[in-house]
Amino acid sequence: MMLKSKMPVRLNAAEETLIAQLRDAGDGAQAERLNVTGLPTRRVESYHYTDLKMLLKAVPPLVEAANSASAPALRVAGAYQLLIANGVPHPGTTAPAGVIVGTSDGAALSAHDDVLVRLNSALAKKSLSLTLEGSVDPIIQIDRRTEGAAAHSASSARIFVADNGSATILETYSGSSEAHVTNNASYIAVGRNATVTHITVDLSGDGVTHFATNEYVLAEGAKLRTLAIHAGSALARTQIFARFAGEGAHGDFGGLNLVGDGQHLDFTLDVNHGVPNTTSQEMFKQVGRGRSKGVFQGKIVVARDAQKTDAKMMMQGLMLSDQAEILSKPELEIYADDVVCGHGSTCGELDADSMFYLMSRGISKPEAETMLVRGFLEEVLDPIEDDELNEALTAVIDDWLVGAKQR
Amino acid sequence: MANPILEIRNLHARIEDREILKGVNLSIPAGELHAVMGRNGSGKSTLSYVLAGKDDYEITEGEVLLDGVDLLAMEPDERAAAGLFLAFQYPIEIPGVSTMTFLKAAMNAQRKSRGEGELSTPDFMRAVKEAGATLNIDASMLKRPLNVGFSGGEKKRAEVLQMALLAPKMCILDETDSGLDIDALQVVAKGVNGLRTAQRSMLVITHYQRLLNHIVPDVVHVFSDGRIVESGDKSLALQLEAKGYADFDSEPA
Amino acid sequence: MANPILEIRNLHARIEDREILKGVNLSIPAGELHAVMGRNGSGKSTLSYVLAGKDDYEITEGEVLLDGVDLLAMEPDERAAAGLFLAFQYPIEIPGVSTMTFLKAAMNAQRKSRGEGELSTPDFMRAVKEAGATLNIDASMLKRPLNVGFSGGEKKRAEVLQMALLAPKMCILDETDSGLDIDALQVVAKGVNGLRTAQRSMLVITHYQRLLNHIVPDVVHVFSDGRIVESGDKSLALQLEAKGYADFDSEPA
Amino acid sequence: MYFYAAPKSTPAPTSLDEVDPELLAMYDKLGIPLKEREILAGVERPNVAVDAVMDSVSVVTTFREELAKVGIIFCSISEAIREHAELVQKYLGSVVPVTDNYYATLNSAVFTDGSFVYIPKGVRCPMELSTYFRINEKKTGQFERTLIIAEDDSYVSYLEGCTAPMRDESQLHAAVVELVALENAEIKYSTVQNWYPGDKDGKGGIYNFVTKRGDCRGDNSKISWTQVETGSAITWKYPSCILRGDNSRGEFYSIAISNGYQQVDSGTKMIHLGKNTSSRIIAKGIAAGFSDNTYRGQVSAHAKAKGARNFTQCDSLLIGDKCGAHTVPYIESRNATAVFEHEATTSKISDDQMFYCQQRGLDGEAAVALIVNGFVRDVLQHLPMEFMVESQKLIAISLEGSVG
Repeated sequence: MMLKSKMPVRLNAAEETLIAQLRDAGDGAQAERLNVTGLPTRRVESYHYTDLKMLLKAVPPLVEAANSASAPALRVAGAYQLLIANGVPHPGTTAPAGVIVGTSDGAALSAHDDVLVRLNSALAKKSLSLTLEGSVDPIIQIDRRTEGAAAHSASSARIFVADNGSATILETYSGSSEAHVTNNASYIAVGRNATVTHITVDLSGDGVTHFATNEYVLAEGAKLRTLAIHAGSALARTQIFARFAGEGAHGDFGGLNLVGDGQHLDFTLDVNHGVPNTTSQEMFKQVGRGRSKGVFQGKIVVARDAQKTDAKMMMQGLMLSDQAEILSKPELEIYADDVVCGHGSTCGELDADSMFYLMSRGISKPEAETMLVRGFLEEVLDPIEDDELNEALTAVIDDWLVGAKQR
Repeated sequence: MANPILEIRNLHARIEDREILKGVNLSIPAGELHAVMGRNGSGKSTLSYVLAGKDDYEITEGEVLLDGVDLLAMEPDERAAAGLFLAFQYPIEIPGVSTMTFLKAAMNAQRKSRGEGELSTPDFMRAVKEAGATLNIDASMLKRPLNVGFSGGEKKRAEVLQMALLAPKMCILDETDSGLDIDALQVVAKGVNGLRTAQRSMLVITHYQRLLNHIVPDVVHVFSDGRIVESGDKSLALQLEAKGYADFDSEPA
Repeated sequence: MANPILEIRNLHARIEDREILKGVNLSIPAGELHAVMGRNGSGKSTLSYVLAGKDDYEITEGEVLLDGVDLLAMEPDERAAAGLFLAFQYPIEIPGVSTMTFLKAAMNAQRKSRGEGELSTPDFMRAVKEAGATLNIDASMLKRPLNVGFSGGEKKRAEVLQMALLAPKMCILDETDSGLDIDALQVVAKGVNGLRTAQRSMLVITHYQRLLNHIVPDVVHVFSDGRIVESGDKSLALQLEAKGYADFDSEPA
Repeated sequence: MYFYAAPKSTPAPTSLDEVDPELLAMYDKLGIPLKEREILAGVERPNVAVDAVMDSVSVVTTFREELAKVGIIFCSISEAIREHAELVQKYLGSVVPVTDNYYATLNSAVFTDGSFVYIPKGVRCPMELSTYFRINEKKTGQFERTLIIAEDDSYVSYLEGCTAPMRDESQLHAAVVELVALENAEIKYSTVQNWYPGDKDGKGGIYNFVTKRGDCRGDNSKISWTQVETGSAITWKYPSCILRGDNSRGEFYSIAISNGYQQVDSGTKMIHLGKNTSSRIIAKGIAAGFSDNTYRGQVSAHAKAKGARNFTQCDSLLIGDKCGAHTVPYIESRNATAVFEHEATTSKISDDQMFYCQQRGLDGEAAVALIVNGFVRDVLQHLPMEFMVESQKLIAISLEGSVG
């Protein structure tokens, strides 16, 4: 019944560049589609708070290349490191036991009707490919870096964790502070009764536009814990698409949106309980400072026959500035009746009673603030059991707290 | 003679449009423990919050001196640095901050204000262990986030632990007995009594006489309708327990 | 001779793959009160649920007659209409539905099934007031949502109140003593005893002998591993209390 | 589809005898105890003033004189346009602009009638004001327009009930309701809606696309929407509050029940603009049959809305495994001092509750009705008494056949 405009959209510079890049990459169909629809605006539901047409002003040229000499922005002692530089996978040195490393042609994501997914699929030429068998001890770190002059790059990794396997995978994004546009994809298939922890940390420079899509498929009895941290970039959006494909699987999805002045950081989550007897918990925290925008869109979908689903989602926002915005859209889309699903969303400033309590113990106002903010944020790290990893992630929060004061 | 540790003169305070403290006068010399008793709603807790510097209240008249220094001009953290400690009736839960981390931050804040360096971790641990022993505080409690999921007794013991570690000149205990069973009360009282010295003063705010069997006051004040209406020795508390507060009410409103 | 009120013949029931009732035989004549005692996990509560028609259980064999009528063919509400009442071990909370509203709905449902008209509000109020008096149930309790925030005692008293108002032929009381202190137990027992008549039969399921001091049974059955293994008079309960259930165990698994 | 039709029986009835008996019968069937016959006959002290709208043209207006004594204007909007042009001009379209949305534009273009209420300064309306709508012309749309103005320090409670006879073909209802509350004024707007939802196969039924918006224009003003939605084939409806005045308050209490093939998409918007504004949302959705039931809401605090507060509770209940329940809240905080709390749950009626009720002799449907009534109690208690009791019955009727 709604009136739909048949007028072609007026394209902006970013869109025109993307269309040309798609054509050059040989994907005429996607180029044509983008030509008709343009980038999503706020009228596209899944981009309601992240209007790409408005936010993406320019797209730099596609650049392949560049070995990187710099170090990853986050180091965890003993981790096995793999590098993807400017979209090109560089399988590392000798792999630890149970890890098979390779590359494969094309991108890793399955077809998802989303513009960032389509762009990644069209532009990523090679995926890093990992197969993990048994219990993999060292943390696997995929260090994705974008170096050199401003570039548009698409990178992709495909990870299979075999049945009964276990692994911890850390992905970090960093590089030079030029106005890069990076489009990253990770596809992780968690085998039967396998246990996986997957952590992504965006530490990109402050000129960067960072897009990431993390896609998960959970087989029967699989246990997945994810944690995504935004601590860099000018514009970042991490899309988390999880699909429960086997009964008895459980997923914990966590996120930390550290939003400073001038940043627009978006978590968009879609957890699909497609089969009966699966459970999930989603816990996302956002903190906003300066003139900034933190976005959380989280959707729990329970399919018609997915009885006995138990899913609980929580978003907590903390505003430290009058010019910060925290935007939250938690959604439930439920088609099965024998379920227990819920979500909560809270937003506010630091609690005055807590501040008074700390100050009455002699703790100064700025220190009390930092302590409360840190406490608020670090709760999300509590479930990360590996001490080295937990410390490294705590350091990300601490750095942000210190850096954010200067912003 | 030396200054009293706490000197309150004609203190008036209001919250929004309601006057709650209506001219409080109170002087506590060094080493003395005074009790303020009154019925619920008489303004006792307001007095403790005003002294500690909670900013919901507006001071409309009067002054408060801590060891001769103007207390009301200071921020809450400065009051703490000056030696004032309030044991809260309802200690606040601080999720994500372990009790240990908090204690260390509080102790170092005070040391810093005195121009001292940070405590070394072993020294800190030793101090906590010593002070915690008499209060039945074990290591697992110290690892938990401050006051989060603590029982009533644990919360009050944690308050006294903080008091012990921060070594204030002036302690205010607000309804420390509320929510405690008799066993927990005895542990807390023992902790408080252990901190009584000739230099340190205490103000115990309570509704019931019960607490004063365990923490024996030098002076008892009766608080009614925003001011002290009667003062006496500890027998006054017993008299209150027997007869109730009605005798001390000011003319009916 | 008249039919027994309840007649259970060789009843077998399972939940999922596990057989819980393994051939129960029990006959309760009009006016008698039987107790079934057994250790936890022996299947006592299953028996009560199966009789009331909870659909988690599959009946694999046997039959149950209520006053000569096949009980197992009926839905739970039909069983209630036929005169079966189960006082739950853990009464279920019904948020937003006042106890009063619930009682009225239940009474009118039963009247409807007997072809009677709805109770007038004054008649209903009178009935509730009368039945509630001996159970210490006051008006404020009746206004609260059913079982929501009720104490253990309040829940059990509300069960007996329902039993009194619905006037069943056959009452099953499942662990009515659980979660009650002695005072509460006496009130409940008094309520139950007041409902014993020559026409009404009762089955009291319990783990402890304690309840049977207050609600004295005509017959005591010992339940073990899904069936009745011994029956006797009330002295059997005392014997169980003294010696435990071990003597009655079937051969060890 | 015709956009609107004026009633064929042209002269407006001047007494109850002239009112279409089918309309009265429909009131009976709706079960809302208007007691209008008694009231009109002077049997009972009037407590409800009725302005019935049939096919968009006001047919009965009662109690005007008594209201006029205290300066209250309660009439059809067409009459208001003639008699109170200055008020209509000042306020009509000031809350819902003509261009607001497609259906509002349509309404503005073709609206024929509706109700007008004006409560003067300092007046507490002595009775509940009420309008009943009915759609009885085939293939018509209904486009009534309601405007309620509460001057400083005034209070009014307004009840709206709707019903429609059974029709095969779908009909469109695209009303616009505007509320204006000035300083210290309070408007309470209650709706019970059970329009024809279509038959068991999903054929026919009303399309209900209503734009309802309240403007808390003055400081300390309050607007509260309470709705019980059980009808219509498709409902899109978001009664909203613009909290413009400092310390103003908006409330939304909603029960939305869908059965058969109904699609309900309803919720609210609370737009916090002023300082220390507060809002409260309690939404209870019940989905049965093959229906889809969506709560869609927006809570936003503007950068200047210092100290804004919102509490939202959305609970959905599913009855049967062929229906859907969805919750889509948009929560937008642009002020650090704003405190928002939102909670939502979705579940089915617990088996334990069902068994317990059935053990007491309630059959499946009665047990469901009882439990559902408990589930929606927090909302029901915000309805005026006479609506509350009847709403409970309506809920039971709406869920008939939902227990298999």
